Amino acid sequence: MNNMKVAGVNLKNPVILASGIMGTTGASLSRMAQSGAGGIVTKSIGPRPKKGHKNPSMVKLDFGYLNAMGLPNPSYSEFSEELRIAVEKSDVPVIASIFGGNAEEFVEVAEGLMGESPAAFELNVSCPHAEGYGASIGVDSCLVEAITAAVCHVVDVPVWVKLTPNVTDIVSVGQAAVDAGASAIVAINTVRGMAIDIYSGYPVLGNRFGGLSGDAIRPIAVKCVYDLYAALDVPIIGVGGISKWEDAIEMIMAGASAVEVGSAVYESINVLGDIARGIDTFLEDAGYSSVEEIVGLTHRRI
Amino acid sequence: MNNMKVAGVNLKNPVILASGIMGTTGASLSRMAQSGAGGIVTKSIGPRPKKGHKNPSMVKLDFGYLNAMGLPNPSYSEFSEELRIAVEKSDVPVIASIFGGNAEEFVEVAEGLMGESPAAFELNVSCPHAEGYGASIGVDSCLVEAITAAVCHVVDVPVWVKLTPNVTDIVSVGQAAVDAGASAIVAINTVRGMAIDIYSGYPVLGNRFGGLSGDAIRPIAVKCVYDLYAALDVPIIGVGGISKWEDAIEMIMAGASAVEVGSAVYESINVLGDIARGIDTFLEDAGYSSVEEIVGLTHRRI
Amino acid sequence: MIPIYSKIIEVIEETPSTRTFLFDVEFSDALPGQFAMVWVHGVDEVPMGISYKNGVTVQKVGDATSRMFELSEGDFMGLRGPFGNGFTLPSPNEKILIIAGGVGSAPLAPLAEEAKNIGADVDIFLGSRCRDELLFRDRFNKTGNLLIATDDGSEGKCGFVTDLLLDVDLGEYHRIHVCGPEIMMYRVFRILQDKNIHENAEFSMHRYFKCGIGVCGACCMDKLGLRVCRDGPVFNGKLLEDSEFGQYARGPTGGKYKF
Amino acid sequence: MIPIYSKIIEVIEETPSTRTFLFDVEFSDALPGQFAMVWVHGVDEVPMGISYKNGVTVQKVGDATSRMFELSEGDFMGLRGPFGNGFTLPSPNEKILIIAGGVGSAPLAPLAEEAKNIGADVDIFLGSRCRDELLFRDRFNKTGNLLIATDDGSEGKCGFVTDLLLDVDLGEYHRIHVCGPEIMMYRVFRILQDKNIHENAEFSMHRYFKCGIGVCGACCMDKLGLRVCRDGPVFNGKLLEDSEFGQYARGPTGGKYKF
Ligand SMILES: Cc1cc2nc3c(=O)[nH]c(=O)nc-3n(C[C@H](O)[C@H](O)[C@H](O)COP(=O)(O)OP(=O)(O)OC[C@H]3O[C@@H](n4cnc5c(N)ncnc54)[C@H](O)[C@@H]3O)c2cc1C
Ligand SMILES: Cc1cc2nc3c(=O)[nH]c(=O)nc-3n(C[C@H](O)[C@H](O)[C@H](O)COP(=O)(O)OP(=O)(O)OC[C@H]3O[C@@H](n4cnc5c(N)ncnc54)[C@H](O)[C@@H]3O)c2cc1C
Ligand SMILES: Cc1cc2nc3c(=O)[nH]c(=O)nc-3n(C[C@H](O)[C@H](O)[C@H](O)COP(=O)(O)O)c2cc1C
Ligand SMILES: Cc1cc2nc3c(=O)[nH]c(=O)nc-3n(C[C@H](O)[C@H](O)[C@H](O)COP(=O)(O)O)c2cc1C
Ligand code: FES
Ligand code: FES
Repeated sequence: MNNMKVAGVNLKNPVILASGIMGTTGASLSRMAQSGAGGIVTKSIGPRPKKGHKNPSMVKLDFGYLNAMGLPNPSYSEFSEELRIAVEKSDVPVIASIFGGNAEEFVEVAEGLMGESPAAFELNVSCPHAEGYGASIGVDSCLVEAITAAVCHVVDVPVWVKLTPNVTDIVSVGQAAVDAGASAIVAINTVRGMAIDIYSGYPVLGNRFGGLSGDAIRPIAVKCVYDLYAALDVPIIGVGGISKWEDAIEMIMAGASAVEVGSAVYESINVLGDIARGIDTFLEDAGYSSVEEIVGLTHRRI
Repeated sequence: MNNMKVAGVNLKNPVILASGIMGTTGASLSRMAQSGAGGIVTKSIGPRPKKGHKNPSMVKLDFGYLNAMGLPNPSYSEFSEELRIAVEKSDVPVIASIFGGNAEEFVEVAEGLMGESPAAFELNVSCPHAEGYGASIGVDSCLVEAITAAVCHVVDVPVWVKLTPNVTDIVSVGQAAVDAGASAIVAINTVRGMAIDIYSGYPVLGNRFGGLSGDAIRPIAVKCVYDLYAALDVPIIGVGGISKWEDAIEMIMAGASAVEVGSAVYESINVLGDIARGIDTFLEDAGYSSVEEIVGLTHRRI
Repeated sequence: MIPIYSKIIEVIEETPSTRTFLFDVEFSDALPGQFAMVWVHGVDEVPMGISYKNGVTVQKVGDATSRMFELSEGDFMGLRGPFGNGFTLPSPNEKILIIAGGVGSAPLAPLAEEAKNIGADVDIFLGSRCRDELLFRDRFNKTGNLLIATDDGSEGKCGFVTDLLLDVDLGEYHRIHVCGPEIMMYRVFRILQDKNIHENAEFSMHRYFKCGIGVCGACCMDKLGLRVCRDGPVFNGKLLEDSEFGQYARGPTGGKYKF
Repeated sequence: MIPIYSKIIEVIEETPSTRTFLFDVEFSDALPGQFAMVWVHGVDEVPMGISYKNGVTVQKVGDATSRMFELSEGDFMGLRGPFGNGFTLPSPNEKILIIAGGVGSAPLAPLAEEAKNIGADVDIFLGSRCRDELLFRDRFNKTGNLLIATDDGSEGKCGFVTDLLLDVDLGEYHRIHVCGPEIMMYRVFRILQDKNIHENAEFSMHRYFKCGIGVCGACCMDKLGLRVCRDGPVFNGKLLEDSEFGQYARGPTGGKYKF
């Protein structure tokens, strides 16, 4: 697979490690890079150390996964060393995912990590289970616009904005981010969800509810990407329920220029490389010359 | 199982047939009643005949179903005969699901069907793939309030309002319906979704996108029901991904006073009766004396 | 199960109004009488009886079927199936009668072949508008005794296929399998019901299908609420007693129209 | 897989600080060294080595474990597992050494028993603070030659379990299996590394687990990014060369703390 440039980032292939997956340490990130990812996104990093929610923090269901990690992170000041190692030890671009409670905090974190030269920043305004962060912000176009603009103002690398599907109109939130200078929209973060152990009556997650990922959300993500592609002028990065190359192609045809893969790492640590190779084979077999050729293809099948 | 009264309706058991499933004819509805449902909801009926979308209109995925029927219906004037037959031939309550593009149309349909004595009306402000209807209305609390109030004003049976999960804040929409006089909130309708046939590049549904149902959406529905139960003072009817008695118990513990079952009819036409019997056995084995005892139980497990 | 992208490997002009499409995909476990949903990309998806393990035989009647008639070898359609319940297969040495009208031959030709393989004795009554429109005449000829009726008398008996019934002892047959226009099938049904042997007969019904998988209820028949797509399309005559059969059906809106 | 609601059928006070909880649910296919996630409803879910097919042995150290110590027969916890990779099992007639410190005996007692069943020759070095805290002394006694060390000298050698290593020819053992406090394990590692036989040894590591199923990365060790919950918890000494082992670990925030 040839290198490809998406939203200002030179990816080795279109399959990127999603935020929060094997993303806590420089070593784990570079391990994922070596295992075939085209790019890697760090765990979301915030302004202060955060322990996250009590366990159980992730459960596998038959048709997906539920998680509520609660944005555990050691803060940008301690994470910058991990980011440095990830950047040094990986031959693929490293994208720093960051979060905060407001524009100032986002700026503080971005500036704090800027020195380690991430290839881009991904703004997490979409985590569904961290009060005051993530989706609490991402449901409000004005906040998203202000935060995106503030971060774009202080960093000299592309800014990607990752959206939540738990809104009435994801396109308007995406538009706000683009208006404020986002180079790409990443969609989607997990979908708000909950499971209950009927024998004890307790919710299965320590945080009571969390975010649904995996197979279950792919049709939701595909539709979000489809709508965002139709409306926006920046590349869309598709995330949600991708575990096979077929899933990646589906997302790309819906409009994604590249994809991110999260929960499927459960199935195999090498899943990203496997997907990337599968995409190549599909393109070749079907006579397409590049990924770009099929980005948004479904919009042209009418 | 003893009869139970939920939101003004005397159910035979807490497992109700969801709208749009075997709900087109009086005969199919009464067949479902005989197969063990505790109550049955008709296909959503509107003011004028509607053919619905082109096929494929429903596909089974590995982890759920996608459908875009497009609210096909012969209009209330032709459907009233089917409703009459359903009411006559069923020994369980028949709830008439109705839709319209505005309050006037909802009222027209409700008045048109009132003569056949449905046990309640269920207002469909939540179908995700019918432009100008369903979720197009259900994302707007003001419209939901106005429509609910208008229907409550003209009918003398309970009015249930069925919500879409595709909103930023389902609780505020539910609150609007309750403020306007809804006797129960039904949650959820299908979740907006899409699948693509990567070999042809075409979306798999004739309508291009549709609504996700089945297993995939259960965690989403459980969370909606959990939040609605915590906030509202009317019974919640839980729908979404219920195919086994365990799923029904989960929904009830989240806060549902009764459940509706849709896509699982694919697996067996007798699934509703099977679920109802499973609930009974569970209650007995676990030493609970009634369904009521476990409604919202999870809220008390802290 | 999403439709399988299937390549047309051959198009056979069976009669002036019907064509068979053979695909690079097989429904290897399909039983005679089961159907497939055939997706014409960008147009519609419609039910078609499985006439060959890897093919369907189509009469041009509207949007989807017209578009199909524009497709040729190397083009693609989407296929899913097999769906529904097929005909009851005979035991060896049983004697069966197949009554096919028009494109109703599509699911019946595989039945005739399978019945012959099993070692049953097969009689076929085949009807159509005219000689050219006799579908699968050769396939039927190879599997049993073929009697023909045409509306215009261009071959066989002049008249309806039902007229052929008058000359035989229907009580001889272990089972009678019928597919064709509803009016024709209903005539057969009435004849058999009069003799009280409709329980020995199976009818392959057509109704408007939406989901095609037994969930939506669009195809349900009165008064039992039977789903043609899932409980059928093949029904024993007994189940059709006192039903809407031959009287009316429902279209896309769910509204009724009379036959 | 959501946690299985499991009834406590017996609570055994193993030592003043450790209790075994036996459940009505079995991890019948668990291998020695694998762990379970144990959910104390309303409190936390924590990793515990599987010390019996249907049990875990717990040292009281904080919130979840304290709450567990309030539970008794008839109470419930949630269990899921078995997770991770266990110890390499010996072949018959191989000679192995088990080095257990404190609650590190939990995963090693089943290994000793399994090894004995297989027909291997088992030596055990068991260490603890004091005589009363020697965990699974009887289980080990039944499976091989047991040597003991206590910090206070109340039984066996006075000192650390590592001191026992000085008196034996470690090259004799086909494999050495270690579990206990990290400082203790690291001392063993250094001794073996000095003799260049650390490749014959396996260490069962502890790190802070969040997901417990190999996705989140919380438990990863430098420099290879190995997941203790999925690639481990049992690691060959070779993999731990030039790692964070014995130096530092990460807590709930992902921030480092030193040993
Ligand atoms: C179980 C079953 C098996 C069938 N087998 C065959 C076969 O082997 N060969 C064959 O030529 N035809 C068969 N048909 C009929 C075939 O489905 C219709 O001819 C086809 O749907 C017409 O589609 P169209 O878009 O060309 O027509 P349209 O322009 O859409 O409509 C023309 C007429 O076709 C019928 N029709 C259209 N859509 C549907 C639908 N979704 N479901 C049912 N009927 C529909 C209606 O009667 C309609 O009035 C079968 C039907 C059923 C129910
Ligand atoms: C693979 C593995 C196997 C283990 N086997 C056993 C065993 O058999 N018996 C036994 O008594 N203990 C075992 N432990 C340690 C056990 O998990 C901790 O003692 C327990 O988590 C403490 O929980 P707490 O809520 O009581 O303590 P807390 O009050 O939460 O914290 C006290 C300390 O416990 C540890 N801890 C807390 N939560 C976790 C967590 N989620 N993951 C890892 N460590 C945590 C940390 O070191 C923390 O500083 C094992 C740990 C691992 C990783
Ligand atoms: C364990 C776990 C942790 C996650 N942490 C983060 C995070 O820190 N920041 C973020 O933006 N998304 C986070 N996500 C969301 C994923 O990046 C991704 O958007 C989501 O899981 C959907 O993709 P998937 O179906 O491929 O997992 C996390 C997901 C999981 C499963
Ligand atoms: C084929 C089909 C048709 C449906 N039609 C309607 C409808 O007319 N009105 C409505 O309110 N909901 C309709 N629904 C939504 C269901 O009533 C239900 O809310 C949804 O499918 C989730 O439940 P489930 O997972 O049990 O199917 C339909 C669902 C399906 C699958
Ligand atoms: S077409 Fe939907 S049930 Fe038959
Ligand atoms: S605890 Fe999540 S990867 Fe190990």
